[in-house]
Amino acid sequence: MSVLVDDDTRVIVQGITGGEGKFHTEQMLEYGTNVVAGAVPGRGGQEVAGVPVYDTVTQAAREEDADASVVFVPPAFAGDALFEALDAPLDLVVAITEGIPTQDVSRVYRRLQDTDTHLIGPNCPGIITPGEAKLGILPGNIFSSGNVGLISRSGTLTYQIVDSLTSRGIGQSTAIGIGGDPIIGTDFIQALELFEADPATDAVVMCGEIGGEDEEEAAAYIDENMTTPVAGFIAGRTAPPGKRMGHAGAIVSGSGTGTAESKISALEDAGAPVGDTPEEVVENVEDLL
Amino acid sequence: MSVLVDDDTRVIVQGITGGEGKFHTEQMLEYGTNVVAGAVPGRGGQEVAGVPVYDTVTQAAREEDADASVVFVPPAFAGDALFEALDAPLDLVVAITEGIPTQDVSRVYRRLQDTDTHLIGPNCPGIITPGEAKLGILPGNIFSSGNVGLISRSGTLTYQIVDSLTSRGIGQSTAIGIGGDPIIGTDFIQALELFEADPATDAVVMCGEIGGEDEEEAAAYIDENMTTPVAGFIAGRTAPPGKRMGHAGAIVSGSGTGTAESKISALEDAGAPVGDTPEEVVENVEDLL
Amino acid sequence: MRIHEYQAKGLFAEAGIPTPESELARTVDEAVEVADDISYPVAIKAQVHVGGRGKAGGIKLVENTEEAREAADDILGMDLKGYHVDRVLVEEAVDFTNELYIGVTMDRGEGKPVAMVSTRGGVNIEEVAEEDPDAIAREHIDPAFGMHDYQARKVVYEAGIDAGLAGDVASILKTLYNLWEDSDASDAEINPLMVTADDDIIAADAVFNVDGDALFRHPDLEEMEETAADDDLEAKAQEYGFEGSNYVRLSGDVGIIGNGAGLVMTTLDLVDYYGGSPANFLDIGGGAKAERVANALDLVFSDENADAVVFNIFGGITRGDEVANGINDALDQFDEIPKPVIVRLAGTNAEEGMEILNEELVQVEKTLEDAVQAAVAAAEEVEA
Amino acid sequence: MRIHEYQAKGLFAEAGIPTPESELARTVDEAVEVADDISYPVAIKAQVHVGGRGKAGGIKLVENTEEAREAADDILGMDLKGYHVDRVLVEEAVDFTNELYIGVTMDRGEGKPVAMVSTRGGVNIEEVAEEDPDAIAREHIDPAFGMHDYQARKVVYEAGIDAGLAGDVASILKTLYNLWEDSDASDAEINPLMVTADDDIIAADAVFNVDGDALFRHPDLEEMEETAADDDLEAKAQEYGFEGSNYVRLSGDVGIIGNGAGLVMTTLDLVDYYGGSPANFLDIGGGAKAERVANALDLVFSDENADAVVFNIFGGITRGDEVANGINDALDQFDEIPKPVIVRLAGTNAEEGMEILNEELVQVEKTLEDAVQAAVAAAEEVEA
Repeated sequence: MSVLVDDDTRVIVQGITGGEGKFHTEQMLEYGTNVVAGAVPGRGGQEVAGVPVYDTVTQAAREEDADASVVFVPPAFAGDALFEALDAPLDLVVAITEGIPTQDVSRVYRRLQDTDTHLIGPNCPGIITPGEAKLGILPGNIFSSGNVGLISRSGTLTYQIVDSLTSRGIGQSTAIGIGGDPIIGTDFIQALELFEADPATDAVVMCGEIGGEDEEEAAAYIDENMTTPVAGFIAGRTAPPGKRMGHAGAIVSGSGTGTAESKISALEDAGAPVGDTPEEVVENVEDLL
Repeated sequence: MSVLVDDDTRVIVQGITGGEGKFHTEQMLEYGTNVVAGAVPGRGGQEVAGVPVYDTVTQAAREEDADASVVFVPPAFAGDALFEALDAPLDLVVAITEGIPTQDVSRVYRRLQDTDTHLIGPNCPGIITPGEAKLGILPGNIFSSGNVGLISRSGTLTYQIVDSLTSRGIGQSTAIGIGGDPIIGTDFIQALELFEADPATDAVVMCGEIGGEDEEEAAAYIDENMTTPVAGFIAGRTAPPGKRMGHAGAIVSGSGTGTAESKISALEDAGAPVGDTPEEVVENVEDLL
Repeated sequence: MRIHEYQAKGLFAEAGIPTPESELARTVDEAVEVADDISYPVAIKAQVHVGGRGKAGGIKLVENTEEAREAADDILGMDLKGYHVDRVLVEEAVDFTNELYIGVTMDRGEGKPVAMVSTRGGVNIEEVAEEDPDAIAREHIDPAFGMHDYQARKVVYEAGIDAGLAGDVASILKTLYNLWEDSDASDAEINPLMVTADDDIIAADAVFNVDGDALFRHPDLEEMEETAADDDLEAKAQEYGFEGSNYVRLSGDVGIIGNGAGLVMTTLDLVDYYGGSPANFLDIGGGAKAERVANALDLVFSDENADAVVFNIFGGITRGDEVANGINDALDQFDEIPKPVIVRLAGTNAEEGMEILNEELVQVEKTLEDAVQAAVAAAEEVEA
Repeated sequence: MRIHEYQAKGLFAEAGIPTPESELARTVDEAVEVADDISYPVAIKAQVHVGGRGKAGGIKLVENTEEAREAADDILGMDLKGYHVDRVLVEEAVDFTNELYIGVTMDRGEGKPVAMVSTRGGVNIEEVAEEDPDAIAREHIDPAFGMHDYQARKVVYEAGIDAGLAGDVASILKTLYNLWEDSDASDAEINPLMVTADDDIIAADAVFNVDGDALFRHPDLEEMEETAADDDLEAKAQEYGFEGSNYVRLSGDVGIIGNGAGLVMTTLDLVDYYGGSPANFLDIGGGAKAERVANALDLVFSDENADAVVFNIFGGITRGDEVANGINDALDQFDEIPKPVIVRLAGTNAEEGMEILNEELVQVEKTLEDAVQAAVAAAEEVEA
């Protein structure tokens, strides 16, 4: 068991003919992901890494019976590509693209509310069910199959923690990089919900960071709804108020929420221990299992 | 019992300070309708026919605990007024205004799909539950309380049939003028559904006209879902193909559906007798009761 | 509201859709001059609001000045399906290898816009729609978001447009949609959208109908509105403010006036049911102002085909006595009532109304059925 | 991306929002000339990207030519909260009776735009938001439909704006929203929106921030972008392409370079956790091109405060040996490594990478914790 993706997931790569798209299609195929089609307007009939390319997502989905897509389309066209994927419709859309104009994402998010599709990202490393499938740019080799779910706003921080988990023999059921943009599809709560419902997930690691109130809301959700234990981590404790660091989600607002302190205490109050260092997070997971 | 409106319905009149709005507010009050507020931007604090006017529907709904509105706003501003009513939100919105640009109505219709509101119209005479409340411009005095529901695309044709029903001692549970525009809120099927669920309605009269396929679809609905008997009438049997007559709904398309013949046979096949004349419709109702 | 081909092409060109070189001409000399300027062959096209102009002789392809003069002379002033031709569009004849169809309209059943694309351009698209519906690809548009780029591409690819053309056709379709939306159009069609040997794409013919209810926000389009001067009675109807679909002339002998489209249609149906034949459809709408009633009567009196008139009013909010006074005042404006008029009043205060009516001038009936039967009989009598 | 008050007011005026008469000046003479042209009193306003300019002495009200010269002379060239003032806006002083606030921004939590209106204009609106949230009326906008007219009115009435002003304020708010949407703005604010004794409404100050990711479709706005030349290191970072939030200078002594915002933030946190103090945040992003690595090192080496550098890279898709080669190449570009550099590589082929690294130039650590502790110790040693 796993969450959202597995062996059977049939994946379209949108933007497969671009440099990133091509490279990561090869990586995904190598990992064993069932990449069944590419979609690039005007490139129908071509092949990339042995994968047939179609002009539209509709064609690709129909001809190859696909149910998911990974989007590597450049920012200027990514909003349109996401609408195309949502309207196909597909069950899962993973938006890797960084730098999509926020108003475009806001409109995509609006459409998302009318669908049953899971959107992951944008500006995220993707999702992986170790040993089965990865959709995105996560380095497959650091993951190992197991019973810990992982949700993170940050890419390399995820890798850091996964690497520690794996090196201590703790495998992962599924890891979801939900992305660090101001507006994202699947958020902490939705991801927690999926792991709570997954019998193969015995603990969840949740990596948050300063800015916004998503972690506080997730803490409330954990308190009320989660039976699966959660270990937390919050990046940005030392970020000075008002300074932006990296992606736009990481802004400390002037008010009481959004700070590392507020997030950490919310999670701890909800029974989710928050590690001071990535290593401590892994130790906490060991305790929870 | 009745459908959508009764004694308890608390009504806002949007556009109450205009000529039509004022006149029909007086008529509605005289009929006993619970008109609790008017809404006209810039006219907050005034009174019309003893009814307090607010600047916004939100204020009117909040201060007077209203759940319905009747819209007499001129066509150029009616689309906006309908969004305001839908977003308030209200349970029932009756749009009397004729001549709203079709694209405006199309956008309102789009919003309607995301709400639980019943929109009646636009370009309709309104809705009446005899003896309890009327929302719109229907002449209250021709109606009488009883057990026949009425749904019609046309105003005066409704009056014609109601007049005959009343004069033969057959009262009405509720009468709904759904309007003759190309795009309307509540359609035949939704109205039939409401009457089917209403224990006080023992038969339904459905007055359709040429153009579109609503009557054919309603016939399929009657066939599959209605236990309450339906008597039908279709106006426009003699309309020449391609000519528009009156409101835009009345166009005979070149194809097999949309014609009077197609509608009549669909209804008759669904077990709903279609009268050749209004009088015959009333006779059919007498037989069905 | 329909606009002419040349006006639609003007809008298209302004929006960036390629159109053939062309100019409007109102005289034969003007037409020849323009044709000479554009290199031959050139098409001379009647500008009237009817379909099938080609088959009816309203479009001619000419190879030289002489032919141009002859064609312009033939077409200007001709009667095309009842419409008088007072303008021609003189247009570069496009050498095409392929004809496509693209269009945008409102799907009333769905309540939302729909874009349509077909490789079967250059023919009557309604026939294609009926005989081979799958030959037209359709894409519904969410009116809240407008047309996404991917939707333009999708419907073009689904229609089977060649890969080499797909991008350009999609881009023209997107432009057409935006023009449709921005102009409050009801229909916007390019048929044929011609493809040349060089894979250039040109809008060779154009249909553009605008929502009459939205003209208030498009003063530029409102200016293009023309009175349909092709039928004297319809022109008169327009003059009297029975605009659009409120007056429709038919071929029978019973004139029909009433209030409310559904009720007037029902009156027509009853005339037919009782063996008569309707001369017209005339909906005077709400209220009963004397002038409007008089205008309605004058319009139907002017119809040579109409031998009798049935006047069917359901009072509604307006009281029957008021309506009756309106009718009396209206009748007073005629020195003589030229045709039998049968009046039926119903609804609020109908009885009082019927008492007020001047029975020397009109025949009063209590029920719709009686009124219609009386009118049919009166018409037959006049006929005989 | 922020634009200056004068640029924002230019956009507002073009969109039809009333703004005070004003002109930009870059010299004292220019400022005086403009001030003389506008009748006194006139405001001289520093054009720099900081809030609270008034309190900091960046805005002065002057009554005559002499005062204008003095104020312009004071303000031009001054250092305002670390920003050099090279431009002033010379503006008609508006005689107001009331100050309102209107603004449009993206509500990230809701994923949709929000319009805000308050009668508490002219002050720090963030403070109002915190102390008395109900003093600001908010209306969320469906990004598919944009702002409906009724929503502009609703939020204005909910804010308690006087009935006599409500229509005008709603109309300005609608215009502001449309400008916000059309320009891909992130924030658009008018504070104060001044009300005069005649109930005229004027945008007296303006904030307009544009989404940097959307500049590609707004070449006119892109032209307004300025390199923040106010801090040498930040200017250097910008030059090196560590644009926007990828480099943030702090006040500690441990320089930090890494890939990925979350991981770099975590490195900062660990420096603090182990008793050190971060000198900066520097995210070099994906890949490990030698030039980019060298630029990052040069940037941190240039920071006088930084006494040691921790370089923390998680390889991800990029292999550790490639990263190591990149670092070696980068280090080769320096004649001398001026500060201790502690490198930690992790992820794919990390061990191979660590073997490749030139340990004469850098100290290699296996874990993040060890690397950070080593850097903190090294910085302390230098300090001592």
